Amino acid sequence: MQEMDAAELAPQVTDEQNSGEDAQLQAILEAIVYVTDEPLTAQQIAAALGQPLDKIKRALDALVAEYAKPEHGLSIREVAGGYKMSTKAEHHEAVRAFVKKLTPPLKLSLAALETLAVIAYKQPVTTPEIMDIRGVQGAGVLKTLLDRKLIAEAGRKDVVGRPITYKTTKEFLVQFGLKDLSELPTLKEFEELGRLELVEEAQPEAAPENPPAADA
Amino acid sequence: MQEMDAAELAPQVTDEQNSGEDAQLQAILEAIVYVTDEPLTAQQIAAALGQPLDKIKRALDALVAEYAKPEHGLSIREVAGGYKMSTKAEHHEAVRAFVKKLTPPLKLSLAALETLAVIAYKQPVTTPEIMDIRGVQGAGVLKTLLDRKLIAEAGRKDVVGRPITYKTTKEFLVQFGLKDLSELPTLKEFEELGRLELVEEAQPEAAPENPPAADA
Amino acid sequence: MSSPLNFHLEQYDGPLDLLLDLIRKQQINIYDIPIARITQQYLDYMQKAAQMDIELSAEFVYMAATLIHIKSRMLLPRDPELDKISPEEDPRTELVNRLLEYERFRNAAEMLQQKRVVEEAVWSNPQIAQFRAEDDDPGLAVTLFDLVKTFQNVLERAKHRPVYEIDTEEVSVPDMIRYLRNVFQNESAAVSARDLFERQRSRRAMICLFLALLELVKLQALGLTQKDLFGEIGLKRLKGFEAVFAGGETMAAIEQGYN
Repeated sequence: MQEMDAAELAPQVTDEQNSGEDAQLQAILEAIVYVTDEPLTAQQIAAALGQPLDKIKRALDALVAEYAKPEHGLSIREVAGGYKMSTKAEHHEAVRAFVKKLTPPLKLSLAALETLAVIAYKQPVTTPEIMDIRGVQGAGVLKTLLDRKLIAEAGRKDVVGRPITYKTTKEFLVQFGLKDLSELPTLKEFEELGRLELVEEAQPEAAPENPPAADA
Repeated sequence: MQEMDAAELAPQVTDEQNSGEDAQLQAILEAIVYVTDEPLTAQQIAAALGQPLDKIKRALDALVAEYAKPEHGLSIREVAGGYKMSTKAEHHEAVRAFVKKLTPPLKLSLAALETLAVIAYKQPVTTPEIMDIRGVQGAGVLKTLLDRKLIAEAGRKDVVGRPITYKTTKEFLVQFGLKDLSELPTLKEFEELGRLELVEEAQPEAAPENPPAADA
Repeated sequence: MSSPLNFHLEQYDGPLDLLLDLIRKQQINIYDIPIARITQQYLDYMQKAAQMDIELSAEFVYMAATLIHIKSRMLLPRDPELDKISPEEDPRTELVNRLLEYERFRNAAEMLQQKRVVEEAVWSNPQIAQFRAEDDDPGLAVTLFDLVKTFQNVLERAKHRPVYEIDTEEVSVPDMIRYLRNVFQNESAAVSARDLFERQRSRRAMICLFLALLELVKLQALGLTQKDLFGEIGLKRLKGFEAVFAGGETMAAIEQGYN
């Protein structure tokens, strides 16, 4: 791996044809080990690539040695008789801490999404009303939505039992990139999309087989 | 990165404290880019690691350059404003055989791609505007594009009827391997017919031999 | 008259698509379109499509009218004197501009397609799952579009759900049994009995619900659960649930009994 600067200047072509080939094989092995989740044996790889086993083994060893260097945060190890890529254990803490800090996209279960959708379009709305529309019992997801500050209580409704009503919050607008609630697409607009879709689909790619008898 | 052999013998401790630190940072970045599923921006990484942005940027650049070398079958590319690791396209034949979780290809009709192109270049853009350019009624493909999260609603336009506008998403950049929208060629570059005339001014108008409407 | 020749006739996305193809294939100068010839070819295409029962959208017809209009304008002589004062714009200009505009986007679409070809030849294998906290909700990433789509789905489902008017006087025990069947069909977890009763809007409905519950508990379709003494009473689907509703007999018998 010493002549790499030269190789960089003229990729794929090195003075020594051999080392170019080696680099090529090593590159393929790197990609293969990367994409497979289960450890691959040298035999499997050799068979799939149609290459002699000892050549593959040598290249894999070189790959293992390369990734063992400290400037690599990944390692390729022999596990269960095969080769597998993973992050190095010494960086696990750093990676874990990093992943934790990532703000994940707004993710909701289907039940929560349904409830949120009903509240968004019907607010202010009570729990029985939500369950009625969804046709499902159990309002457990309300807590999830309240916890995530996507919905809030909006006073009580003046009917028997004075049930609490719910509305969406400012955080809801932020999460969905809305200036205000009037920006919510209306059902009519949504149905428009669906209707136009049918028009498009009704126009098949090939000529229709069975046209209505045109000129009788 | 020249003293790596020494470093290998005594990992984590190099003569030059500095380059050891660099190697350490680079290793962590490599592990992070390997692990994350969405392209992360240098800003996000810098913030999460509590490191100065320019230092992170330099290290990421070094990482990108390292993986660009031909002996690597993986590449780290700038996509959607962030960094993303993947296999290199030139090894696709060898790699394909080892990919288990083959995600179904994103099949888009030419109509859908056309609509996507209009949105990419004209965003934020309304349905009537899209249909106008394409000269076709029916924005049905919009639903497909929304379903695949390639486009998103982008607020309403302040004209009569307050129509919804659309924009492309980060997912669009990821799916099409674009660093950002500015990486798209200018529209002018797509003009063929106009340019054709400048070159072939003297082109005689040949008799209309075979218009595409073939013989019935 | 489904003709085997059908697929020889190219399909076009729209009139601009067709016009662009005619112009390109014949290497016509876009700035000097022989409008009579192109109009004729365009109409020929429409005619053939009609013969083959390929339905062309209204835009094709509209464009045909536009072409004929341009053609007639070009045939009419202009007063040369008037032209000196206010030279008339070439009647083709607007069409040419639309075609050029459309062409740009069509080529842009092809560029996007090529980019996809490259992206489909590379693979990523992120390992983030190993580093995510286990309590992370795997949920769905949600967009505004998902929100309206979901609401539409919910309403759609409600529309197809048999509706039992529970706030009218007519509600009966069999109605309530059907209602409960509906509730528990997709719900394997325990449901609060209080919630169920609170949803009823009339005394009669509550009584019918109560009788219906007794009936289903007796038939071992539903079971009662209570975590602790004086705790909330829950209702849960039992193994017998499917069997009770499987045939029509049970329901028929109940209907009989209450009518």
